[in-house]
Amino acid sequence: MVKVDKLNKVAEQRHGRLGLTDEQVLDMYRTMLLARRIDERMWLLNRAGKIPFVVSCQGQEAGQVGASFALDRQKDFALPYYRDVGVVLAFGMTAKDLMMQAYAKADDPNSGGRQMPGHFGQKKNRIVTGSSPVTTQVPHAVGIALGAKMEKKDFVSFVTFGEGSSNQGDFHEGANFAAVHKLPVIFMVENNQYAISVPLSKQVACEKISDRAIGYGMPGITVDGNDPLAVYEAVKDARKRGNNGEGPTLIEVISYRLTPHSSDDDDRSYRGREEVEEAKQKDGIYSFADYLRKLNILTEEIETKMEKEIKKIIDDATDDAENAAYADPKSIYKHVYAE
Amino acid sequence: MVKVDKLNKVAEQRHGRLGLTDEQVLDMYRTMLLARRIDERMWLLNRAGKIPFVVSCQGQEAGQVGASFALDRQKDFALPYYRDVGVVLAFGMTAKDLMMQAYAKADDPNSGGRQMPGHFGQKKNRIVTGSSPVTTQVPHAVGIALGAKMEKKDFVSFVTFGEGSSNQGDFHEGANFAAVHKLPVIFMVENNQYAISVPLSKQVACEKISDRAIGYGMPGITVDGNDPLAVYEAVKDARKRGNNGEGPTLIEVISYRLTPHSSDDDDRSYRGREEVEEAKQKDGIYSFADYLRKLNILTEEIETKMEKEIKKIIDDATDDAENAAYADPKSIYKHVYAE
Amino acid sequence: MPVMSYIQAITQALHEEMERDEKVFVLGEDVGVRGGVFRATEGLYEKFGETRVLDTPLAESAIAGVGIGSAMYGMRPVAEMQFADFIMPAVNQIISEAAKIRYRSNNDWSCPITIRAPYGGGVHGALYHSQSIESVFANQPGLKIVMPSTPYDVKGLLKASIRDEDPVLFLEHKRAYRLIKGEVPEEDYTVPIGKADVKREGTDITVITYGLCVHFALQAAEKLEAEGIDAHILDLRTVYPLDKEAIIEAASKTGKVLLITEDNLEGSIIGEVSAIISENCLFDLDAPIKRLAGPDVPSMPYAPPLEKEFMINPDKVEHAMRELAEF
Amino acid sequence: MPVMSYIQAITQALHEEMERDEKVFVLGEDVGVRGGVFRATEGLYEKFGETRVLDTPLAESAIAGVGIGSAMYGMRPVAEMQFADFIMPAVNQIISEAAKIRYRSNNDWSCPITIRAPYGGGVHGALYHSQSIESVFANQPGLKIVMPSTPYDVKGLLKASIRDEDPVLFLEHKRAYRLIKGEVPEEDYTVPIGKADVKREGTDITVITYGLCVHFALQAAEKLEAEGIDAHILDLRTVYPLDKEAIIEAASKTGKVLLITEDNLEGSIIGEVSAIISENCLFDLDAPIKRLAGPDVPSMPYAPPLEKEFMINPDKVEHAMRELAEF
Ligand SMILES: Cc1ncc(C[n+]2csc(CCOP(=O)(O)OP(=O)(O)O)c2C)c(N)n1
Ligand SMILES: Cc1ncc(C[n+]2csc(CCOP(=O)(O)OP(=O)(O)O)c2C)c(N)n1
Ligand SMILES: [Mg+2]
Ligand SMILES: [Mg+2]
Repeated sequence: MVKVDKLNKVAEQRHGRLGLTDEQVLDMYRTMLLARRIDERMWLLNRAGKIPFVVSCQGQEAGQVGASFALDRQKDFALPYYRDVGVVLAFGMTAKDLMMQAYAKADDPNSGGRQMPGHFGQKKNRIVTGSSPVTTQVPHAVGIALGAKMEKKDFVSFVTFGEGSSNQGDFHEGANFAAVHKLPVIFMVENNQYAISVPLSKQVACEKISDRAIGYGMPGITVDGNDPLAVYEAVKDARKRGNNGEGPTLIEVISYRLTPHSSDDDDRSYRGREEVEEAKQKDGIYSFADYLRKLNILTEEIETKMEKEIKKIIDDATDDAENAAYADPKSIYKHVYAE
Repeated sequence: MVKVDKLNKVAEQRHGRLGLTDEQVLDMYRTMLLARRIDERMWLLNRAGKIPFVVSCQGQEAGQVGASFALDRQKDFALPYYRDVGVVLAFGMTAKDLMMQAYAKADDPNSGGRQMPGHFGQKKNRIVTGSSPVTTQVPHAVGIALGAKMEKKDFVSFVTFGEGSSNQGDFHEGANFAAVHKLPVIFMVENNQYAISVPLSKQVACEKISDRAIGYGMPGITVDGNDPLAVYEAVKDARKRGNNGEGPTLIEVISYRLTPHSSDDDDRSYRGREEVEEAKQKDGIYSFADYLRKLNILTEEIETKMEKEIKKIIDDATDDAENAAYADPKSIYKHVYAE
Repeated sequence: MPVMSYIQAITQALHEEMERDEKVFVLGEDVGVRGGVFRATEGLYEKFGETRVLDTPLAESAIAGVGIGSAMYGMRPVAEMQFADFIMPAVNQIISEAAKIRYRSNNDWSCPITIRAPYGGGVHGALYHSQSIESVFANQPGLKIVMPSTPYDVKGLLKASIRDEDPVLFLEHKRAYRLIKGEVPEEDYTVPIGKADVKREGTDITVITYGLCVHFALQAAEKLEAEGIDAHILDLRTVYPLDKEAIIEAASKTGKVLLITEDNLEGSIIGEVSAIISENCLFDLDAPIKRLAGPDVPSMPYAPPLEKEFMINPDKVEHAMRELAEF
Repeated sequence: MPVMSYIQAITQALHEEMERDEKVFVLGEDVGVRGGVFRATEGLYEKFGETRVLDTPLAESAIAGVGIGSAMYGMRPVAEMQFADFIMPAVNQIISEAAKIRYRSNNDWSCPITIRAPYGGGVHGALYHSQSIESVFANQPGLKIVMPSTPYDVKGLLKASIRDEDPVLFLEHKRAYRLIKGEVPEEDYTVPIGKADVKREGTDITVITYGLCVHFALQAAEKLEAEGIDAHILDLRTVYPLDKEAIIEAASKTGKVLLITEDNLEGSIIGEVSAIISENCLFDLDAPIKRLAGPDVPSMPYAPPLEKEFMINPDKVEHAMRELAEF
């Protein structure tokens, strides 16, 4: 008992020290798990021929959720990229919303079935509409932060993208602009080691993507993406800087893409199974669960209940989406311009 | 006498140590001076209504010539930007060529009068054709270096651009590509403190442009652009690395734009005269002349003769260009595609 | 009514819109202290300060992209491309993003940005300071492209663009900046985007054009009047989406149509104008639809005689109009 | 003759050209180990190694720009854009650079690059994996745009593009990749760039189109034959610069013309085709020049019924052809 208590205290200091309550870390875990379970269901539905396409968050949920919880989700703007199921859930999108998107139904809040899955956008939750060409959202995030500065509002804008995408010109131009004008932007690179089939070593020659920060005159930091608390802390700090008028921050979050690039990809042609298996051992969902279990925050009872609830939510969402209507074909002529 | 000898020795060590003969440094000086005198003449011709446009090298000749002399001008490829009169002269373009360009005559080797002055290109001297949109030449330099690697040739490609232009996406994408593929490219930023009216502080927030190198995993160095020997040394080292298969280098050369942006600009609206005057005191042409005078390499006699020769060359070039013919108007239909 | 130049109408429109709505702001290269390389933003920095008149780093994709982000947030950015030729690095942001934001989000988000850019030749600007770039964008639903010809239209259309709920590419003919003067009312007004305008009523031939060529056509029409040729001149003003009704009406009126653009012929927007006519009023035509345009070479050269060979001018227009009238 | 798919013709052309000339090399995203996301470069990495089959960083402007540099040096790059929709960041390199290098240097430098990109819809790719992007580039003298419809043309035109002394944008219809099969000779051959091809001789109506729509038109023509409607079908193959003679000849032949594109209607390349016809053979026409195209909305949505509403298909083509014949 004494031993457990001790462990408990030592461990508690981690999230407690960051100002997070037990409830909050449990909520973080639940959000990570929900993202994972939704993603897993998507693959099942895809393989069963029910939905045409999946692009996964698996392996990146811990970083996504850790970051989102460090933001003010009632104020800040999120510009997620296609893997950010964890981010959009944290910002208020629901499992049902995501299923509607996967099924491309009229009730998809992202686009009414116009865009592919993973192309998020929901104004009421300040999730900014995204497209397929990578990295275009980076200057948008800077523009939104410019709005904050011009209107003297205290929100920040949070933008994510893959490490491969950090090689696009728009990353460079956006980062530099934000730094020159000291705008409250958090640039978060989700470094999952691959851009489709291209391994990190063929994408960049720098040691860390965060090494790029110095070239813009902003702080750059690399954190373990399997540790949601580490990411939480980094984003929290960055948010404070942004709010204080100290400008943007570049945060690199190291993870691993556990699935193929998308349901159209077969990753066996370009990476070994051992490598993938090894990465699975470090899965942030499991290690965070361990941490919470050790602290008795996640008990067996809570866990069972949580899984059950999540399953129910996803089942219902799937049913709803499956039975929902497509948009009227004639609706394609709408919303080209304001009406 | 003894004193002079001593000075001589101490000073000589600078260029001697770099492997440069007295003749070579005199040639460097002559090239710098020629560039300056041509530029000065261009302004006179412009103000006299003889030529419609000038964009200047003034203040940047020392860096341009120092860099060029460190290259193998029989092998290497140069991708200069519009201010690089010093580079193109060093690579074999003549005063007459430049005057033909200024007057937009048919014998302009750069474009036959099709492009504005400062848009260099001359295949026989491996000066690669350039355009107006800034920084597009950066990926081209990388492509040429890729050619060197694929064909196992031992040349390097040398590309220059302004510090303002280093904020374009093409800089980022080109630099990263070169670093990943370890290509023999020398990226030289000519940091003259302004992008038209925009001062450095509104262009970038980093301390040095060369700080960007680490984000690509290549060496980055900042040198005094008024010191041709310092630039020579940096470029020489970079060339060696490139040739050894060690990849690209980013060199920032600090100078000051002594003239308005171009003959269409009036810089009094955005910078003080004192600032310009102060920069003129540090003019690399004067300090290099001083160095050579102290070493007795540049004697009064040599100097007078040199100025006279240069004047004659420019007078002749101007006359030739003034009397030369424009291209036939019907020639505009030519060379859209291979014929 | 006060008479002012084309560029003064721009500056005035910007000034008034910034006064009217504090969400309106300007960003671009050298637009601040310098007042723009053409002086279009002159005085704005002094009046509205550096937070609303932003000198940006030299990066067009960011100028467009940051503008787009701010527009999604709710601002009213007016982004300047220093020369239209330098809009190319921003094509992805304009075509993939600005034009598609409303549609892809099913009307949840919108992007009310105005992107201004000086285009056109005849200023000894050579290949990269002379281009007409509208056709690159004139196939992108979601985007509007405005190319006014007179100070009146400039001011009214720029105000309309800034107030528009969708992205507008506002292209200004740089040779017209100081060459073209005209009356502009003192009071606030807008000119509707998407509406062409009859700049001269006539009965013999129809000329459809836009930008500086409108003036060339008007000059030529004056001359031809003496010869008994009465030209009807339609100024497109908005080149995307086109004002179909006005085009059909103007073409049907005389049955003889001349289309003029300063752009290279093949693939220019007058091809679409021609297609609209022959789809809708072919049997009203008494002559083949004639086109006058720049030659199909990359852009105009620098040397004066070469530039002249490329550029449309009043003589070339007059010649083409007479030829058509005589058909 | 062996029968192969559209995409196999691409792979074979690349393979043979790389064998023929060691200056030919391939660069792009995932073109190496992965053999391309569509498998167009399958087997090349294994055969020619990583120096000639380059996986690049994710940066289209660099893919184009580095390719252009290597072409100026003397190599024969074949750059792949993973989807045509993602060519937008490379527009500046293609329009400002590749297309103008020969002209601006007065023939001193040249840029023999081929840029391949899969375009077109009907694959549930939604807005950004379905676009037709040719009109963005179809006003750029110095550039050529090839859009083949059959495996025979694909192979012959891709070889011709690689051997061409100037930049070629080679657009491949991604739905055709595995759908369209055809005979391809074993021996080396090329198909000339700039020449349209009559894919079916007929006397009643003329259909001018390109890409996948050629097949839709051919299918419709089969059906209409039974009704006594004999269609003449011209495949443009090169959409810039257009083959004017072939267009005029085909239009004049029947006097009734239907132009088809999968692109949005307004500003698409068929506007130019229409303009060429009404400039040159207006009096040979017996009916307005009809156009069938995608609607003027940004691009096709993802949801299947919405995509279907947007896409051209054999039924829509048949309907339009019958209507024209009955005019
Ligand atoms: C401009 C652009 N080019 C190419 C693509 C095709 N594409 C989609 S995702 C991807 C790889 C992205 O890698 P990374 O940025 O590392 O993100 P990850 O998928 O690994 O999370 C590519 C090449 C695209 N979407 N946009
Ligand atoms: C893409 C593009 N945008 C804008 C311009 C207009 N322009 C020409 S030079 C210049 C400033 C360049 O500054 P810098 O790179 O520092 O070079 P410098 O002139 O100071 O040598 C600008 C904005 C251009 N040529 N290309
Ligand atoms: Mg990745
Ligand atoms: Mg500068």
